[in-house]
Amino acid sequence: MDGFLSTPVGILAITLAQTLALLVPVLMGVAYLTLAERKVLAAMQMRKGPNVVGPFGLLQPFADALKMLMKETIVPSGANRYLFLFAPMLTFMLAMLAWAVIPVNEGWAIADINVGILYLFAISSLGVYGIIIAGWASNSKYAFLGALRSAAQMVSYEVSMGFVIVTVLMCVGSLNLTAIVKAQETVWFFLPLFPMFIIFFISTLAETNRAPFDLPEGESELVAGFFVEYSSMSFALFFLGEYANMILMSALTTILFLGGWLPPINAEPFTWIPGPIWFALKIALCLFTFIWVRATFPRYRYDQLMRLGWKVFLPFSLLWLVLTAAVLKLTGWLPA
Amino acid sequence: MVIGLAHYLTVGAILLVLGVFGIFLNRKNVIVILMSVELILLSVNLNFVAFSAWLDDLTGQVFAMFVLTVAAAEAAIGLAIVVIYFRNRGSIEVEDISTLKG
Amino acid sequence: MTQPLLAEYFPILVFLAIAGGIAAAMVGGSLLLARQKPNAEKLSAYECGFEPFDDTRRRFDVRFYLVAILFIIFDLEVAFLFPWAIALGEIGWFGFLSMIAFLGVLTVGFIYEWRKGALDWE
Amino acid sequence: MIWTLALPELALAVSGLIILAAGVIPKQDTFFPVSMACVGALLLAAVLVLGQGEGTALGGHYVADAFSNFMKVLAIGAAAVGILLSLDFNEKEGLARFEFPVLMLFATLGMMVMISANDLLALYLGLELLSLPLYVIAAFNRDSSRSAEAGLKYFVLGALASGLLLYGSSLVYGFAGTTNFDRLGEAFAEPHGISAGVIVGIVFVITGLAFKVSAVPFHMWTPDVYEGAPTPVTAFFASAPKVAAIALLARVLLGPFGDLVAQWQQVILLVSIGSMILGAFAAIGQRNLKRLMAYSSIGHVGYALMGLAVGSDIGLRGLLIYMAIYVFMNLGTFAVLVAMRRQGRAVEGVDDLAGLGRTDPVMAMWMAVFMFSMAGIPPLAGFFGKLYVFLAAVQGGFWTLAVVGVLTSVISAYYYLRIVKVMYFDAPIGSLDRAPASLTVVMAGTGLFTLLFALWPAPMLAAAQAAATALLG
Amino acid sequence: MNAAGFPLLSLITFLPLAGAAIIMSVRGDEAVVARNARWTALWTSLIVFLLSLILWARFDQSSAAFQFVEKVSWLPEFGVGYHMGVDGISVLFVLLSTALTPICILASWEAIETRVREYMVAFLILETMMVGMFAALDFIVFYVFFEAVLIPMFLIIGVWGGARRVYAAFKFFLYTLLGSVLMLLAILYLWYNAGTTDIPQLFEYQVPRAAQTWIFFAFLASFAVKVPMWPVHTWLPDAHVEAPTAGSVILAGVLLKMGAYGFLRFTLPLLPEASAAFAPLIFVLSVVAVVYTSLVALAQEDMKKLIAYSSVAHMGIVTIGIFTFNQQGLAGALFTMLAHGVVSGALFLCVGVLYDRVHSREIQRYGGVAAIMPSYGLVFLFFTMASVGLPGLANFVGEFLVIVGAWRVNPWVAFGAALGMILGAAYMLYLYRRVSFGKVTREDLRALLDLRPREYAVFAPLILLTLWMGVYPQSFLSFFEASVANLVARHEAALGAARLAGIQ
Repeated sequence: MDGFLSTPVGILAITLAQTLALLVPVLMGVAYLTLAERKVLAAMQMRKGPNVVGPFGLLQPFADALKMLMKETIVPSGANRYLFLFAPMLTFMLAMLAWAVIPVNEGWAIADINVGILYLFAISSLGVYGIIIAGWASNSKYAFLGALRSAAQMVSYEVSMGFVIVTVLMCVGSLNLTAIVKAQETVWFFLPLFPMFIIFFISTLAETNRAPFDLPEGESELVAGFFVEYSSMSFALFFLGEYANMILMSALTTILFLGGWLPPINAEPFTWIPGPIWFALKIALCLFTFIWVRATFPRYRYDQLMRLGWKVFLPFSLLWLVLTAAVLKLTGWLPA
Repeated sequence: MVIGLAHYLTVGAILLVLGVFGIFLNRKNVIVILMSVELILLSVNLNFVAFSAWLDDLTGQVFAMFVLTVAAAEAAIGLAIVVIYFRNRGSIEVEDISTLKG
Repeated sequence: MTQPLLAEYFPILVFLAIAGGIAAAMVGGSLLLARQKPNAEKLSAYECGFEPFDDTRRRFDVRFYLVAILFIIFDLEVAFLFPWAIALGEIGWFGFLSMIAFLGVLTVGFIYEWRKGALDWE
Repeated sequence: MIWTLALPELALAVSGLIILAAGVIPKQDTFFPVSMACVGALLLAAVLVLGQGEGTALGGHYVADAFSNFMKVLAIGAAAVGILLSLDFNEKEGLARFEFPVLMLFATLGMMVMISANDLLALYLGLELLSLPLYVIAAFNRDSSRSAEAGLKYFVLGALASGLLLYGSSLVYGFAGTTNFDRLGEAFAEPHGISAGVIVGIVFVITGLAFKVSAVPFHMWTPDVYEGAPTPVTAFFASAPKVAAIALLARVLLGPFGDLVAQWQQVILLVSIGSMILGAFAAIGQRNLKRLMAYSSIGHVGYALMGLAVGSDIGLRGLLIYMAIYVFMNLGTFAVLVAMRRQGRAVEGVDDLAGLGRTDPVMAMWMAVFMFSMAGIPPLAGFFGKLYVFLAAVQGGFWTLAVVGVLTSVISAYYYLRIVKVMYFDAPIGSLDRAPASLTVVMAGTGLFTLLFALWPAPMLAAAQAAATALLG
Repeated sequence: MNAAGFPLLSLITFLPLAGAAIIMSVRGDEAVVARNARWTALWTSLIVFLLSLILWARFDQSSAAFQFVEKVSWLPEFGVGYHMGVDGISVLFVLLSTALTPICILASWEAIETRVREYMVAFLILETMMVGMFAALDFIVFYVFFEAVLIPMFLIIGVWGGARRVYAAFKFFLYTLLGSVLMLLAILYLWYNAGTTDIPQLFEYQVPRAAQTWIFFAFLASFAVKVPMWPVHTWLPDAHVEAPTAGSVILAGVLLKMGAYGFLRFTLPLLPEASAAFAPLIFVLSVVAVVYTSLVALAQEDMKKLIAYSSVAHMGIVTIGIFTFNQQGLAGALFTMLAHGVVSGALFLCVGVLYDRVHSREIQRYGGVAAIMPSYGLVFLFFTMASVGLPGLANFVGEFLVIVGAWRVNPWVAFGAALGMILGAAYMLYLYRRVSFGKVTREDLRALLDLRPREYAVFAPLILLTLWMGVYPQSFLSFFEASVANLVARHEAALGAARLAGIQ
C-alpha cells in the first residue's frame, strides 16, 4: 500500500481524494450559506425565510440549483460568446482554487506551500478578471459600468488589505499559512492588532462586494451590476463564486487574526474539540457577521466608498504598519 | 524531462520576439503596444529569475523585483499618455499617430 | 529549478482541474438539459427602452484609469513590503530605515495625489 | 560603506520630495517659486558634486570619480538652464504647472544615478528614473495633440529601448554571473570568460543606450518627439539626457566591457558614421527648426561617438569636451527657439527667423554664433569640440571616421548657414516679440561661452582630461 | 627683436575687435549709429595701420628669423600655444591687410547704406582675422584665423551683396570650408606625430615620405581653393561679382593671398619632397589657369567678373612662382601677390566708382566714360596699365621675376606665364576701351560726376603705392630676401637629404 502511494498514480489519487474532501464541504458550505443568509436576514427582520422545501427549508439550495440548471442560458446578441461563458467559470474556479492552500488543521492543507499567503493574495486579486471579463463580454452599459465599479472597488481595498497582511506577517516572520496560525498560540492577532483587524474585516466586505459596499450590483442603480445579462447556470456560478469568496475571506480572517484551528484557550475542555471544528466555527462566526452587517447598514455611495478606501484605510493602515514595525523593532519582539 | 536553464531562456527569447514584433508589426491599437512592452519586460524577468536560480545568486531576483516596479510605473505613465492622446485625438489606432511625419 | 518545488504545486494543478471541471460541467449541463429557445428580444441587451447606438465599450470614465494606476503603484509597494516584513528581524536598522525611506517617498506621492484630487471620486 | 559619496543624489532626492510636497499644498499657482527652488536644489547638488570625494559606495553600485563629476556638473547645469528656459514659455503656453520643474529635477536625479552607476542595476534604475519623467514632460501640453503624440512615441520607443537594454543586461548577468561593473570587467579580462551570450547581451545593451542617445539606426523617434514636445522640453531633451546617456555608454563600454573593445568598436564606429551622415543630410530639407535641431543633434551625437569609437583616453577626452561644448551651443540655440514668438504665438519655422538680423540684432547675433559654432567654424567653441574628436580619430588611425566627419560637417554647415542666411539675408516678415529676460540671460551666457571659449580653454580641457583618466585608469 | 616685450602683433590683431565692440555698444537712431560706426571703424583701422607701420620700421630685413615674437601658453599639455610672429614672408601681408582695410572702409562710406553698423563690425572682425592669420606661428592658431575669415566674409557677401548674393555666399563658404577641413585632418596628423603645432618647431620635424603625399593633397585642397587654382576657382567669380565693392577689394587683395601664403608657409617647408614631386602638377594647373581664365575673361560682359578672372590668372602666376623653388620665382610670387593685392583692389574700387553712380556692372552699359569723367578715366587707366604689367608699375617686377624663375625650371612654364601676361593685356585693354573710350551711347551717363574728394582719398594711396612698388621694388623685395633665401636653402637641403637617403 505504501508503495502504491509513492508512485505518481498514487500521489495523484491521494491528491484527488484530498481535493474532493475539501471541495465538497466547501461547496456544501456555499450552498447552505445562501440558505443561512436568507434565514438569518429573515430572523433579523422578524420573518421566517425559506421554509417550504424540506424541513426548515433545508432542501431549498438544491431546489434553487435545480431551477437554475433547467433555465435557458441566454447569451446576448452583442456579446462575445466565449468570454461571456468563460467569465463565470473563471470566477468560480478562482474561488475554489484559493482553498488549495488553506490549512484546516495542523498539516491539513492540500498544498502547504511556503508562500501561501502570497498565493491567496494573488488568487483573490485575479478575481477581478472574472468580473471585468463578464462586464466586457456582455456588451451592455450596465454590465460594463458595474464591472468597472466592482473592479475599482476591489482594487482600492486590496491595497489596505495588503498592508494589513504585511503587518501580520511582521509578527509571524513567514509566509506559510500554517506558520501564521501557529504564531498565534500565545495570543490571537486580533487583540494586539485590533485596528488592523477591523480594517481587514471591512476590506473583506468590500472585496467580496458585500453590503454595505454592494454598489457594483446595486439594484437601484445598475440593476444587477456586471452579471445583469447572465442567466441560468452561469448566473449560478457567479453566485456560487461570490459566496465561496465570502467563506474564503472568512477563512482568511480566521487564519490571520482568529487563530485558525486553535482553540480559544489551550486547555482541557477546549482541546477536546478537534481543530477543523474550531476552524469551521470561527468561519461561521465571521459569516454571521457578514450577514449581520448586511442587515444593519445602509449602502454606501460610491464616492464615500472610494474615499473610505483611499483616504482613510490606506493612510491609516500604512501608518499602523510603520508603527507596528517600529514597536516590534524597538522591543525586539520580532520573530527570529 | 528536466526543465533546465535553456528552456527558460528559450521561452524568454520567444517572449522578447513576440513583444518586439507586437510593437513593430501591430497596426491596430496602442494598448497592444503597451502590452507588448510588458511582454518584453516579462521575458526579461524570466531570464533574470532563471539565471538567478541557475547561478544560485540573488542579484537576478532583486533585479526582477526592480524591473517589476519600474514596469508598473511605466505602465502607469504609458496609460496616462494614452489617455491624454485619446482625449486629443479621439482614437488610439496606431495608424492615426501620424501628425508628426517622421 | 528543483523538482520538489514544482511537486509542492502539483496539488494546486489538480485542484484547478477539478474546479474547472465542475464549472464546465455545470454550465455545460445547463446548456444540455435546459431548453434553448433564443429570440431577438431575449438576446437584446438590457436597456431602458431603446437599443444602444454603438459599442458600449467605447469610452468610459477616466477616473477608472486613475484608480488602476494608483492601484498598480500601491500594490507594488505591498509587494516590496512582503519580503521586508518577513526578514525584518534579520536586516537590522539599516533595512528597517531603508523601507521607511521608501515609504516616505511614497507618502510624498500620496500627499501629492491627495492634494491633486486624484483620490476624490467626484 | 561611504554613503556620503552619494550625498548629491540624496540631497537632490530629498529636496525634490520636499519641493513636490511644498508645491502641491498651497492653493495658488506655485510654478515660479517651485522652479526657482528646483534650480536652487540643482545648484546645491552641483556644489555637492564638486566637493565630493572619490570612490565606490552603496555596495559597489555607485561610483564617484572625476568622470562622473564632470558629466554630472554638465547635466545639472543643463537641467538648471532647461528650467530657466521653461519659465516664460510655460507661463505663456498655459503649461505653468509646478510639476514641470519637479519632473525635470527628478529626471536630473536619474541622470546623476546613471552617470554614477557602477552596476547594471543602478544603470537601469537611473535610466528609468530619467526616462519616466521625460515621457511625462514630452506630453506635458495635455491639450496639444502633437505633444501627446510626441509623448506617446517617446514612451513606446523609450520603453522598447529599456526593454532591450534590460534583456541585454539579463544575458550579461547570466553569462558573466554578476552585474557589478568592476567584477564584470574582471570576468571579461580573461579571454575564456567571453561567451556568445555576453556578446549578444552587449549588443542589446548598446542598442538600448543608442536609443537613448538617438544614434542611427535608433534615431527615428527623435524628430517627431523634438517637434511635438514643448520647446523648452525639447531643449532639455537635446542636452542633459544626452550627456547622461553618452556618459553611461562611455562608462559601460570602456569600463566593464573595456576588454571587449574589439567586439563593440565596429558597432560604435558604424553608429557614429551613420549618425553623422544622417544628421548632415536629413536636416537639409527641414523647415521646422525643432525638427532641424533634432537631426542636428543626431549628427552631433555621431561626432561625440567618434571619440568613443576610438576607445582611447584621447577619444574619451574628445567626447567629453564635445558634449560639454555641445550642451552650451544647444541650450543657447534653444533659448532662441523658445524666445521665438510673434504676437504672442510661438513659432518654430525656419522662415519665421527671416530678417531677425534687422528686427532683433542681438538675438540674431547669438543665433548666428550658435549656428557657426555648430557648423564647427573657428574660433567658436564648436570648432574645438570637433577638433578634439577628430584629433582622437586621426591619432587612432580611424581615417574613414575622420574623413566622414569632416565631410559631413561641411554638409551640415549648409543648413546651419541657411539659418544664418534667413536671419541676415532675407527680408523681415514682421518682428518677433521681445525675448524675456530669463532667455536673454541664457542666450548671453551660452553665447559668450561659445564665443570666448577659445580664449581660455585650458580649465575645461584639464577637467576633461582628468575625467578621461579617471575612467580609463 | 621685440625688445620692449610689447605685444605689438597682438595689439594690431585684436585692436579692430575693440573698435567693433565700441561700434556695437553705440545706441541711438539709425543715422547716428551709422555715422558713428563709419568714423569709429575708420579711426580704428587707421590706428591699426599706423601701428603696423612700426613693423615696417623696426623689421630687421637681414634676418630670416621670426620677429616680434609673442608666445603664450594656451593648451600647454597639447603643445599648442598662442604664438605670434612675422618673418619676411608674412610681414608685408600684415601691412597689406592693415593698409587695405581703411581704404575699404572709406570706399564703403556711402556705398553701404543699410546696416552700416553691422557692416563695419564685420569688416573690423575680418581685419582681425586676416592679420591674425598672417601673424600666427602656431598651426592651430593659424587654422582658427584662416577659417574664421569665412564668417565675416559670408555675411559681407550675403547681406550687402548683389542680386545672387545668397548663392555666391554659400558657394564661397562651402567651397572654402570643404577644402579647409581636409587640411584640418592633415594638421591633426602632424600634431599627433610631431607632438606640437608650433610652426618653427614643426619645421624641425621630418614628415615621413609616405605621409607627405597625403598631407600635400590635404593642404592642396585647402589652399588651392583659396588661391584659387583651376579647376576649383569657380566660387571666385561668383563671390567677387556679388560682394560689395569693399568686399571684392578684400577678397582680391588679401583673401586670395591666404592660399598662396599657405603654400609658402606650410607646403614648401613641411613637405619638400611632395612639393617637388607634385610641382609639375601645380605648373600644369597654373598654366591652364593663366591661359584658360584669361580667355574666359576676354568673353566677360561684367566688369567685376572680368577682373575676378584676371585675379585667377594672376594667382596662377603666383603659384607658378612658388613652385619654382628658386629665389627669383619665390620673390616674384611674393611681389606679385603684394602688387596684385594693391592693383586688383584698386581695379575693383574703380568698378565700384561706376557702380555707385550707375548701379550696373555691365560693360555694354558704359562707353566714353573717360570723356565724362576725365580724372576717373585717368585713374582707371593707371591701374589697368599696372595690371597689364607696364614696367614702372607694381605688377611688372613680380611677374618678370616669376617668369625668370620659371624659365630656370621649365621654359614651357615660363612661356605659359608670359602668354598669360599677353592675354592679360588683351582683356584689360579691351575692357578699358569699351568702358572709357568710344562714343557715349547712353544719355544718362552724361550726368555722371567725376571723382569726389573722398574717392581721391581712396585712390591716392593706392596710386602712390603702385608707383612706389614699380619704381623702387627693392624697398619691398629687401623685406623677404632673407626669408626666401632661407626657404630655398632649407628646401634644397631637405631634398638633398632625401636624395641621399634614397641612395643609401
